Amino acid sequence: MKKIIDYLKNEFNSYSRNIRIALVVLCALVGLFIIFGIQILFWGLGYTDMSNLYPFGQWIIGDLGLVALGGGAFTTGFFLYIFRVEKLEPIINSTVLIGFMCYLFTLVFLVFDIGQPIRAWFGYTYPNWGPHLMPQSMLTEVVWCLTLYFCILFIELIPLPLKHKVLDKIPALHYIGHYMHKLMWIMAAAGTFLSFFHQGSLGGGMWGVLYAKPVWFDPMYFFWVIPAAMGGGTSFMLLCAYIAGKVMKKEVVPIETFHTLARISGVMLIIFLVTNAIHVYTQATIYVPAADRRYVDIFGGYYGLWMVVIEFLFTIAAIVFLNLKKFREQERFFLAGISLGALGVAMSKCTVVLHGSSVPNFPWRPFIGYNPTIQEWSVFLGGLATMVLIYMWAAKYLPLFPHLHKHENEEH
Amino acid sequence: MKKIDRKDFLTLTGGAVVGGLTGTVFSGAPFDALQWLVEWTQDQHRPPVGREHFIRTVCDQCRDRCELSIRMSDDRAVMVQTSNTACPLGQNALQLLYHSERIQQPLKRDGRKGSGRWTPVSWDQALTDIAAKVREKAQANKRHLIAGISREYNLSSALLDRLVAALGSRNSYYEATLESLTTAALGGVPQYDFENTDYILSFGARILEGWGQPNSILKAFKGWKERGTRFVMAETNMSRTASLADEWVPVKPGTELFLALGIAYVLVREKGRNSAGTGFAGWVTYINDFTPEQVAGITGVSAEKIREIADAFSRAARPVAVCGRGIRGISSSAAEITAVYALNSLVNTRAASLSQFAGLGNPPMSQEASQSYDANEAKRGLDEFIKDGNFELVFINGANPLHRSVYGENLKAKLENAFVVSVMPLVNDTALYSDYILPSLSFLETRTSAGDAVTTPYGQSRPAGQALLDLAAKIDEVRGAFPWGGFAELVGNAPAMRPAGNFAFNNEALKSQITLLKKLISEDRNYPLSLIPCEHPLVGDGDGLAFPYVLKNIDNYTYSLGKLWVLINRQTADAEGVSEGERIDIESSRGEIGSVRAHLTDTVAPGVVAIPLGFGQRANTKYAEDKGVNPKEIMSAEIDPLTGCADWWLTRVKID
Amino acid sequence: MEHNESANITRKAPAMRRRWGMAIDLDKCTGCGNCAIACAQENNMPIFKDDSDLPKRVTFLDLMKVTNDRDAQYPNVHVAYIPKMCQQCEGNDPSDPKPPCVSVCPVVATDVGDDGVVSQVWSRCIGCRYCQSSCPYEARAFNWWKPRNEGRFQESLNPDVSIASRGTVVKCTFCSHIWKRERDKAVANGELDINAVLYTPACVASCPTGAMVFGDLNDPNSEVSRLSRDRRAFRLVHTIDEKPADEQKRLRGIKNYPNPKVYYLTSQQWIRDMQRFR
Amino acid sequence: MKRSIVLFMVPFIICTYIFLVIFGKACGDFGMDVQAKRGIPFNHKTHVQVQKYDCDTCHGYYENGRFIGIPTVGTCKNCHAPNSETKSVAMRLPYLEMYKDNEKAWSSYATQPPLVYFSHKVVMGSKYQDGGNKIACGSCHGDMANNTDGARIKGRMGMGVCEDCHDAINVSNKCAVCHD
Repeated sequence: MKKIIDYLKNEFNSYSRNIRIALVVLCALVGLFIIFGIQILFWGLGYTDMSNLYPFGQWIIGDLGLVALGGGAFTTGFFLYIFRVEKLEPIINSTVLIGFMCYLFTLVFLVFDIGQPIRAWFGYTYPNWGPHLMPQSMLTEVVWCLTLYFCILFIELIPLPLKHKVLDKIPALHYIGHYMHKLMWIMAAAGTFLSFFHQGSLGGGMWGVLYAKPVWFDPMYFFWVIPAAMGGGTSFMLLCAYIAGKVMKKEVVPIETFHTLARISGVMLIIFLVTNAIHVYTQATIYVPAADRRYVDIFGGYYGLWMVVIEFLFTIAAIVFLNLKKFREQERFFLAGISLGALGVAMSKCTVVLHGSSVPNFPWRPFIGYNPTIQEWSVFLGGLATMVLIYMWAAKYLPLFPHLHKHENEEH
Repeated sequence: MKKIDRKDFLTLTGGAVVGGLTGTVFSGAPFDALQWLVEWTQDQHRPPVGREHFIRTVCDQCRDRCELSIRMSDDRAVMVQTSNTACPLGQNALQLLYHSERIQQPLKRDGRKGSGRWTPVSWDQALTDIAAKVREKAQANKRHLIAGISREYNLSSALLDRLVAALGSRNSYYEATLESLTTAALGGVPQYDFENTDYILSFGARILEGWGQPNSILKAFKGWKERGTRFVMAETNMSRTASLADEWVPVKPGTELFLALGIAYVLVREKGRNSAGTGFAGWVTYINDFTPEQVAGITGVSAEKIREIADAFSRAARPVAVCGRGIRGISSSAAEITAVYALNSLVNTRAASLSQFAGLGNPPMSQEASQSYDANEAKRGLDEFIKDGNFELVFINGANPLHRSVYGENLKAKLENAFVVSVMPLVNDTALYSDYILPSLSFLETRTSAGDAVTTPYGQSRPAGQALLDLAAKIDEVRGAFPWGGFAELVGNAPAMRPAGNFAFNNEALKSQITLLKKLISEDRNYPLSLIPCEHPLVGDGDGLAFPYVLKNIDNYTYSLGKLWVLINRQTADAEGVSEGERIDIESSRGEIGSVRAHLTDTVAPGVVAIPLGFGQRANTKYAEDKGVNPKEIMSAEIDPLTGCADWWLTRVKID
Repeated sequence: MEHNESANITRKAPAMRRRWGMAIDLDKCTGCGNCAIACAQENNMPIFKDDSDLPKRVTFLDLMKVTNDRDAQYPNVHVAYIPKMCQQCEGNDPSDPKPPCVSVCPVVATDVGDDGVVSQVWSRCIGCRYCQSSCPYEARAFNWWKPRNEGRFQESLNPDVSIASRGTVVKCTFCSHIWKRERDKAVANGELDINAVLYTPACVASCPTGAMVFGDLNDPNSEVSRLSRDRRAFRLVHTIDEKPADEQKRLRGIKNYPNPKVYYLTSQQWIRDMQRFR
Repeated sequence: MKRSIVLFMVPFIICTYIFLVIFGKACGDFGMDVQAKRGIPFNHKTHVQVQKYDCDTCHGYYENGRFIGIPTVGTCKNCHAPNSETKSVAMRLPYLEMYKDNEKAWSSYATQPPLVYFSHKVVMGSKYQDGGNKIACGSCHGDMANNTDGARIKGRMGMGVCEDCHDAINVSNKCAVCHD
């Protein structure tokens, strides 16, 4: 026992001061996550600020955001393995890990979010398949796609720990890792298909089927969410790798990789911008008026229209920074571009959930405010902190950035 | 045989594991395990099922006596089937019957008064102790210091009256209800024939929201449209009753009386109508001041409108003018009750009449008792008794004057120094200051005129009347005054209402009151706003809050998330700088109540703050306790010269 | 697949003989609250110390207080109470009802029955609240806390209705357990056509003024069906009803509408005006 | 045979057998439910086959159509009355003298989970167009008529069994038919 404590102490003291602060904060958040997570699981959702009038809260925002941002993994994989953009090779491990964690924590948040966690598996055993092949409930589709894609990411992730210097020495594992890597394009293709499907479900399904809610109903969601995931997700992958590089003070990914992916991201964000504009336009001119309400009224209230505006501003800025070479190649603008790209997409999810739930259903009711409680914050931030810790651990102990190791090997 | 090496061991283990798995799979265990998991995760509680049958009974909570059918599951009552009769009072019966805080057996105070600590005692001990205390007071010549306070007129309150009288005290009081106020002001309770009337003129009485006898009114209301009955409602704020009326006459706060006087002026002076009431000639002199033009200035109702109403009222075949503002929390001045009822007599309508409670008659008294009875005088009403009266022993029969009277604080002080006996099924604010609480029953547990009780009594509870009879039997002196075998015997042949004689105008008392009220409604620089109660129909003036299903149905602008809401007119709120949802304090000359939330709405009149009644109770089960504030604490406490109760309807306030 | 569909068709045809619906006459509703109390009693509503926690409380029938002070100023104001329960939506096509909540349920916990009643199986519900956010009438309640009926309150529980677990969504089902009970009674009396059974939900049975009427919308002679065609009839925030027929047709081509089966009647224009967002 | 195969197969077969037996028994117990708690050595066969009583002599209905279910001891004592003089000798045998609580029903092997609303009367009353009954007691309860010891014949009834039958006799399978 004492040994373990000593080991942890030494390990902890071996880091720089900033990292130590970060570690303490992250571990504290994980602690809160565990404490309040138990409270939520065993004593119910009464401790959240969600209510019958505001049934979807912070965790759903987290789910949607993570799924969208985790969508960067399939985009990167798609371009690398199908289009053979070999420049993306150095970042693929990182993206797969992030994608895997995004999906893992989406499922974790979902388990917290449902009222009966012990019935969580009913989605698999009693799925709401409608009369036809297509599932009737989009949530069924989301659950299945999410799970399958999660499994794919898991398989995609296997070669990463196998390349660890200890495991790599075992011949069998080495060959498994090697051939899995070779066959990864199958996984990438399947992942792309599934990801397309469920990103679309999350858009078209989650919100588009809510035909009775003018704030949500818009068939355009389907076409809008996929580019959002591709653009915002890739930005997010870049951001993570970039921050990792800054923290480790090393070049973890070659600059060409960054720029290649940033260009992909920029182009995707253009598509996102266009589809988003069409979405807002159709909603404002067709679907909201069809319910005898006005778009500006629906986007009133506490959260309101400014969220949509910010969403657009962020996307436009990201597009400018990522697509124009002179901006992209300046580090400041590059960083701003990828941050704003990820933030713009996250903001769009926020608008959908945070604002969408607050819209009154009856003309005599006011807009509803929502203040997440400490339990919600803890579970949400604690989940994110766990992700960061896993990422940090992987960056330290696993060959997350092959480029880095290549350099190290060369130096030796 | 070769020694088993590591590889062989692995093979053996592998065989065992694979074999185990195969065996498990082929035994069907995974599928049954899944089945079990499905059943376990889907498990939820179902109440025990029993034989279903129905028992007919009668709701005895008001004089309507609605017939109910109680759905039973074995011996549990599970649903009150009202089949389109009755009202929430009857529907709530099960919640009282099965209330988790019902008192099971007599409770003796343990510790300080108001601390809510009790020791359960036996009936015999409780009654013996109380009887000893009563005898002690009688022997110490303190018979006039014995008092009884009842909630409303019913059999048990008649028994309490009789008990108090037989002991030689006149101190029998009733809380301010429609019945007690009108009896004091008019000598009887007005009976309105809502079924056959063709013109209803209500002065603030919210007759469609549970006022009076809800069932018969609602039954009649169904036919008003077809029969062309016209319903005119004079009220300050927009209520559901006013909204359902054919015409709403918005009056300035607290000026219903003057509107009635103005209409009376038109009827007497312009249409030459006369009333047969005694003292009418004297009363008529007051209304000289109230020409429609003057009344228009006071009430905000135009003179033409007043003439129009008077005209329609006088031309209707069977019109009624209804007095008694509010729903359950009734507060009207005697002057107003008289003035409104005078309208009925002025048009000589057949749709309104006065009736009285017959009571149980005067008891035979011992000599000392009769001396004491003759020597002392009763106060005119409960509030006056609380304020000015003295008592050393008081019986509380289902009442809650501590919460409902504006003199609650005075009563609290007096109760602390007196011997208090409460008879009630749940501990309420007043019972908190009792020395003894005797548990009484809901109507489902007692014999009613429809037949036997639906269920067996809870714990050792007894009907309130039975408890009083049992107590009387322990006091030698009054035993003779209660010749009945038991309460059940009385239920069948209880005296009913009887018609009251002609009503009289108590001119002397009314004159000063009218002047006073005129002053009250005039502008006050210090307290520029008017505080007016607005009851939630289910909560009434407080009784309803003990029932969880009532709490479930309180709307978000009455009480929500631990905060009481008051309604303020938009312009007024603007002028006062109050915004929607803001927490405000309300202050009157009597004090301040704090931390209520303001909802801005135009359903209340400019210059008015409307506050719900019934909240701010200290006890009355955990469902009612500590919810909101009790506005009675700051409401005006001017005692009415006839009814002896405070007229708290209108209070001048300011807000912070 | 083909076999399946033909089976669906044969089953659908005789099954939709009933379309239970309700009509509530707001001109007769005084807001007394009897329906709400009766509903809570009949459906074993959980009891908490403070159920005035409106956003989290569990009720099936919400007595909404509606005023027109949005549009008018004192003294041109009005007050009404609108009893609102599950409106039993059926989507654009009554012969193939698609309520907004049914298609979103991932575990078939909610379904629309052959009699048009949207059911909710509490033991199947996983509590994802997707149906709640899809409901435009806020008719569904979630058990945020473990439902409690402490002490002797348990003795008043109705044995026909099971008590939902914590973390499940519950809703009004037009007291369909009463339908089952009445159907059994009828069968016991030799009436074998179970679709001919009439039943009355608890709220309707308790309404003192008869403002609530319940019945079969498919039967053109039933009172509820007559009332649903009344000129005073409207549906909650369902403003498409007031548009001309061809415009309605065009709009229904664009999107689905809830098309609820609970009708409200009023002669007051302001209540209709309040159904519209401004 | 190769040694490694033997080494693998021996524990494989043993374990398969053991687990099959243990779990099979457990599944049987689970599927059959545990024994009814107050089993009575009741012989359906003599009552139904020999004495020709109908099922609903004992398993009848209340007047509102609810199924009474398992009879109480009191029901049994209606016929088996040792003190009666009019009954036959067999009827007077003191079968039930050790059971004092006349009101308590024998516990049942065939209770529905609490979430299922199931009306025996309605199901038993459903008829084909030619007038024949769609359902007999045996459809769900097995051949109780030939059962001699009161044990349960058919196993636990999953929802699928109900659904298949509903499908077969063309009754709606909507959730709300059985569940609230």
